[in-house]
Amino acid sequence: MSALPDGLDVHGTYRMMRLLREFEDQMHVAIARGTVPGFTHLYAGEEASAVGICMHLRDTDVLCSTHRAHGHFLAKGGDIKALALEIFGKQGGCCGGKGGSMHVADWSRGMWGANAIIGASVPHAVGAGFAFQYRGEDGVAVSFGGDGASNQGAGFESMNLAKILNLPVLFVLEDNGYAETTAASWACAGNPVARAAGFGIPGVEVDGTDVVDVWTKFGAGVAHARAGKGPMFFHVRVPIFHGHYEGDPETYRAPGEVKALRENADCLGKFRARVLAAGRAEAGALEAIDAECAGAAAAAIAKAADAPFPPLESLKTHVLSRSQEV
Amino acid sequence: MSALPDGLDVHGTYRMMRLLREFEDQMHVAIARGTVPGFTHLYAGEEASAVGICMHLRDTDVLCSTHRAHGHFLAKGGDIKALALEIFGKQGGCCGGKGGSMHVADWSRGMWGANAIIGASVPHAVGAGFAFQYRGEDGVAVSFGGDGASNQGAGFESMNLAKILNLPVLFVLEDNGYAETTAASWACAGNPVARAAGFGIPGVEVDGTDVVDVWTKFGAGVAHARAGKGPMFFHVRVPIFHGHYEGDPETYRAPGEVKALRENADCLGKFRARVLAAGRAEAGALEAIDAECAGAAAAAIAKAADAPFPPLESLKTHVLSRSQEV
Amino acid sequence: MSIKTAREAIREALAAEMRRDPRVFIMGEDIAGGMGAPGEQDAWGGVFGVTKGLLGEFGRQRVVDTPISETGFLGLGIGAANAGLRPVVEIMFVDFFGVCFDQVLNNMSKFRYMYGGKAATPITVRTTYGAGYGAAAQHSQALYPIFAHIPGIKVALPSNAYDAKGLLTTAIRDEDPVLFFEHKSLYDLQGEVPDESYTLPFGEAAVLREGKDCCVVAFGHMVNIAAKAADQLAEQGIHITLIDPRTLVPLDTDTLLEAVENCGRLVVVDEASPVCSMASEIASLVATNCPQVLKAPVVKVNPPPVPVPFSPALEQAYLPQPEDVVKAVKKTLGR
Amino acid sequence: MSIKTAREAIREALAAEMRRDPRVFIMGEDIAGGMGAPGEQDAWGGVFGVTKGLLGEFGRQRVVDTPISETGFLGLGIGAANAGLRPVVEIMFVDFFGVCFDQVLNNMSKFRYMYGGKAATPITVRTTYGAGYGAAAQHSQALYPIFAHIPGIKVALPSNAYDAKGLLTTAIRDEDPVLFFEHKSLYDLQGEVPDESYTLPFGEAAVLREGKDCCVVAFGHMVNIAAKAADQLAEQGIHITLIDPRTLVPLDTDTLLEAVENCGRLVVVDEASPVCSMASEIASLVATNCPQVLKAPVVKVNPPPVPVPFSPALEQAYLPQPEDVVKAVKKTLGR
Ligand SMILES: Cc1ncc(C[n+]2csc(CCOP(=O)(O)OP(=O)(O)O)c2C)c(N)n1
Ligand SMILES: Cc1ncc(C[n+]2csc(CCOP(=O)(O)OP(=O)(O)O)c2C)c(N)n1
Ligand SMILES: [Mg+2]
Ligand SMILES: [Mg+2]
Repeated sequence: MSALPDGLDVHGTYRMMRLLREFEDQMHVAIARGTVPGFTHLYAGEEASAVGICMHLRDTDVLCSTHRAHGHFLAKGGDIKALALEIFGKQGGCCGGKGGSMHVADWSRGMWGANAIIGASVPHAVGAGFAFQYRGEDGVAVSFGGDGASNQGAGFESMNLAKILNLPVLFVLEDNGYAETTAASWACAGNPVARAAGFGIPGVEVDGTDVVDVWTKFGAGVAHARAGKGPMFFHVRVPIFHGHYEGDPETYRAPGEVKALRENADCLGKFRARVLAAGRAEAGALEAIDAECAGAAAAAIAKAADAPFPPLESLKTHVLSRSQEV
Repeated sequence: MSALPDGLDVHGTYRMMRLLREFEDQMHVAIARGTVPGFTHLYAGEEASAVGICMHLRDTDVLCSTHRAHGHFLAKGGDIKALALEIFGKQGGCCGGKGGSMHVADWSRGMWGANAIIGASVPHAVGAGFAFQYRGEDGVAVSFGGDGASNQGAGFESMNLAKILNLPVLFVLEDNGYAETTAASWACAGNPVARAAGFGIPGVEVDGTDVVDVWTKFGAGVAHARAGKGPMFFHVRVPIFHGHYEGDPETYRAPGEVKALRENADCLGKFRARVLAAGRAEAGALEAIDAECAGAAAAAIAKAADAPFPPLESLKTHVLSRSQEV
Repeated sequence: MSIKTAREAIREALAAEMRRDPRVFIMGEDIAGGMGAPGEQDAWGGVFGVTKGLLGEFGRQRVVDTPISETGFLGLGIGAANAGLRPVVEIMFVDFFGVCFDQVLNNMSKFRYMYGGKAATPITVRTTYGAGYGAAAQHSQALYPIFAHIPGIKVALPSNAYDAKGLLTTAIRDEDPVLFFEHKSLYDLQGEVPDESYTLPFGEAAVLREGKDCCVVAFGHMVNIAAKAADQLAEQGIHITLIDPRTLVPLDTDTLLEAVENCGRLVVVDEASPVCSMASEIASLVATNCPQVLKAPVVKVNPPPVPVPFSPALEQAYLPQPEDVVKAVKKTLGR
Repeated sequence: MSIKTAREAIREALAAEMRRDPRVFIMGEDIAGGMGAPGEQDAWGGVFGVTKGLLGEFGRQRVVDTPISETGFLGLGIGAANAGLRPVVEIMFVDFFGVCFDQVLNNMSKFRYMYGGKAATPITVRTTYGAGYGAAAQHSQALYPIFAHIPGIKVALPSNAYDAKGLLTTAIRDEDPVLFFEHKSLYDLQGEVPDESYTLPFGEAAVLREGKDCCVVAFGHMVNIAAKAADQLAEQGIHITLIDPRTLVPLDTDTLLEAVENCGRLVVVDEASPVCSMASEIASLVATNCPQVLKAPVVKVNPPPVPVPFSPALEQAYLPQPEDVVKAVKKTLGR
């Protein structure tokens, strides 16, 4: 294990990972209570990926996400209360209650949204990268997709386009080993980094349980893209602590698998141990952060549970630009 | 240049290549006369690819093609008269006049048809391969696509499927350097064989001006697939002697480019010289084949030009299985 | 004969056809589940558990899980059908036809015709549709009008367990490509379903109620909404004829038009977005055949032309409810 | 003002908007042509030469050729629009939406709604449609009803050079995603087209003829077929009102219904396959609004529900001809 890089904001990184974890673990409980409509896909276990990446991003940089987006939303700076309200389908949600968990977004922060069609959002990141290049800006666009998404045609077309147009697009494959019940090891022929290499795109293997590894390698990628050197690809291996969606009995996983992952592959635990050992933080400070995040998540979720539904008029607004009676 | 392989049917190979060339060159003239409806895409220059490949195939093997399919049709054993009739939209055409040049097919010969949506036929070859495996047969399925088609999502999904299911599918990329006016060197990032390797599929570079190279390498591929060893990929570089479609002024090509290709990259001329030099054929015999093929093409095209159009009733047949008044 | 859910009825149809015809196989994402994974196989049996248990009987060769490559595996199914097999491919949600629409639009629907009758593509494609489950804009659409628009495919839309089994059996034995639409709410519906196999002919509507006051044509899940409305109306002395077309292509126009002629009034209940919908199509059939029989304008009951909202409050308002049908019928009666 | 082809009119609209607004760029396959090739650049200017010449003025940054990756580059355009640019993306033939349908169905049409009004996707997507050119089943479809069915996009369908320029200008300046349908036969049509820029409002039909005997509503290229029929009918003393809706979404139902009320007879001419078509939609509007004004059943003039055949003999029989419209109008008149 390499030394902790000087530039890493240890407390900020820890805080953000903890906030993501608390939100998901508390949502898990809220959902089990049965008050949350629809399908929710939790991100717990994968936090180092979103956080290690988003620490490098500006509000003007763009992030395109998937159905499993709560973590991306928070790490990109989205408001936790607006997130919770949206997941409950309530007024004041980040999409006015019209989107739900599978469409959370914060356009003012460059979080272009959860998109629940597998692979569909990848070309939008290429479009964001195109716009940066077109306007002569040094922004970057980050596309998140899962191991399952890596077999959808849209992603390959996007990699080719980003490469031939030399666009500042960073493709992140968050490989949690499963697409629903199906193992990545079975469904994905070859190797993700080799696939990217087939398009001449430099790719990197990243340990998604180690936020320092993510932060370091992605930092180099952002610099590469901002400097006009074109796209890069990141294969980030992450564990996943809940099921595919909330309610999933997870019988396709090995007995004890999740327990072992939580013990040995928990990005928060690993990072905590490391920063304490390196003397870069004090236990008390981290515990204070833990409490702070638990409180923030609890407050957001409680508020959302009690909030009113959106007004019925909103059923017919925002279909087209001028709010219209349809 | 390696020695001529013993197993190669020199006269058969030469005859088929010549037949393809004559048909296309004579169609070129017929089309210029203005009697052929719609869009036609000629294959002249690429013959070594279709012929070197199809010499290995049985009628029960499957071939899935593109908009540029005349050569594939003939090489797979389709009837030249039915081909010409179809291209003219006449009764007796291989699709009853309903398909035209972009849909020529001979299902009895395993020629599953020209398919004019770029990339669309690639998964059908995977389906044919699946059926062979399902039934325990040793058939192979061959998918043809161009350099342009290599950027369409369907092909990548197909490679992944063929690999993880270990299907007898041979992917052939006929790279003639252009997709319409657009250069492959610009549009295709990376490298085709590396792309296949990204899926763990073994790939081979093939000289498509040398039918011996095609025949030899594809022979090994067929054996590989028939033996249950899964898919292979072939990057066949070919010249193209006419424009993208008939009527194309071809201004995107370099001045003199086609002339140079006809002189230096003509699979027929190269093969002729080689078999004569090796003493595997006599000039007189080849000339007789030339005349025979010219006659066959001329007869087919003349007959097609004079043939009647299909009966109007056929407008409404073959939409669904029971011929129905719609 | 026994009481079964439509989930069971569909599973029975699949199992029976797989037993009867070795060419039949099923394919889709997580259709068994657990592929390559360390835990239980047949872990899900499809996201709605419809195909659960088939793996045990038929094995991985005939119960084929796939990667998330709809164009790839739908195209694979099409090729396998061309090669003489009888694939039953599942596209998990109808919304996902977006990523593989070409295989429907330009391929399976056109092969027989554009290849002059020499090709056949006997594939069945099962999919789920419909709102009401908080699945939002990209997982709740109805979309069947789009498929009805495309020549060369048949489209079935069962509203109950009995029809689901019979229509699916017909679909699998059919020589043509069939799109088979299963509403998410169908799976838990119960009904009398014979244990043995049976087919239901395509193009024959079911007349579920007979009444003189108004003809109501409803599609898929909306048949059940309309039936509730019929009960409410009957309590008020209003009696409707309720028709379930069961297949959109072919469409039983004779039965529909006859009922409209008898009643002189028509309401069409359709979960699809209203423009160029099946409701429009049925209304147009009357306009082009027998507008003079109408004693009142036709009333279409569709959702508004907006994407499906997530919030349950909005989704409830989005979806046609029995009350909307009641109101529509009364409107045709001037009440 | 001068006589121009619609090809020139469309090119003028593109050039003027690109001059006016630096955010506007055009993108598509071979839209200039020659990319990476050793010969002439701007070699084609699109397959129909519509965009020829724009490369010279605007350069490769704003006239962007693409690989054959419709999902990729339409998605790119959508992303660029989200980022504040004004892309005009060309999908060469409407049939090719098969391979990128998801970007229309689940993405550009739904972003504003599903993201609660916080996203805007001001993209214009140009495409060609229609039969008559021997392009067969996969390159000749009309398909606009499918797009009209999807909430959240606008759909324009010009029938002449003047409208093409005005509607395209409106489309590019519009804040919403617009699908812009150009019939292959449109390009060589000539008409008076002002040199300067102008917009035509969406949702306003053009009333091209006024006559009391029958109302004929026609779409896109079919407007020109119907106009020929109108001439033939006028010679026989039959005078029709001819309406070109110009945009399908929004649709000018007021003008349509008023004309039907005035004439009492309606013929709809639509190149799309008949089921769930615009012809069905217009007929249904009458059935749901004012069936009592009809003196005769509505007549739909569509092709038969079959794929487009290749052979010119069959294709001619497939396509609605002026004679079909004449016959339809006479049918409504009982002649
Ligand atoms: C086009 C499409 N096909 C299928 C689905 C259904 N689906 C939703 S999530 C999912 C699995 C995605 O796996 P992966 O990309 O690995 O992401 P993860 O859930 O593991 O984060 C599937 C199949 C979908 N939403 N879109
Ligand atoms: C999905 C789709 N996009 C675009 C086209 C239009 N088109 C027809 S042929 C062609 C070029 C194909 O290039 P390539 O694959 O290299 O084949 P070649 O013509 O060189 O044989 C294009 C763009 C199409 N038919 N289908
Ligand atoms: Mg995954
Ligand atoms: Mg090419």
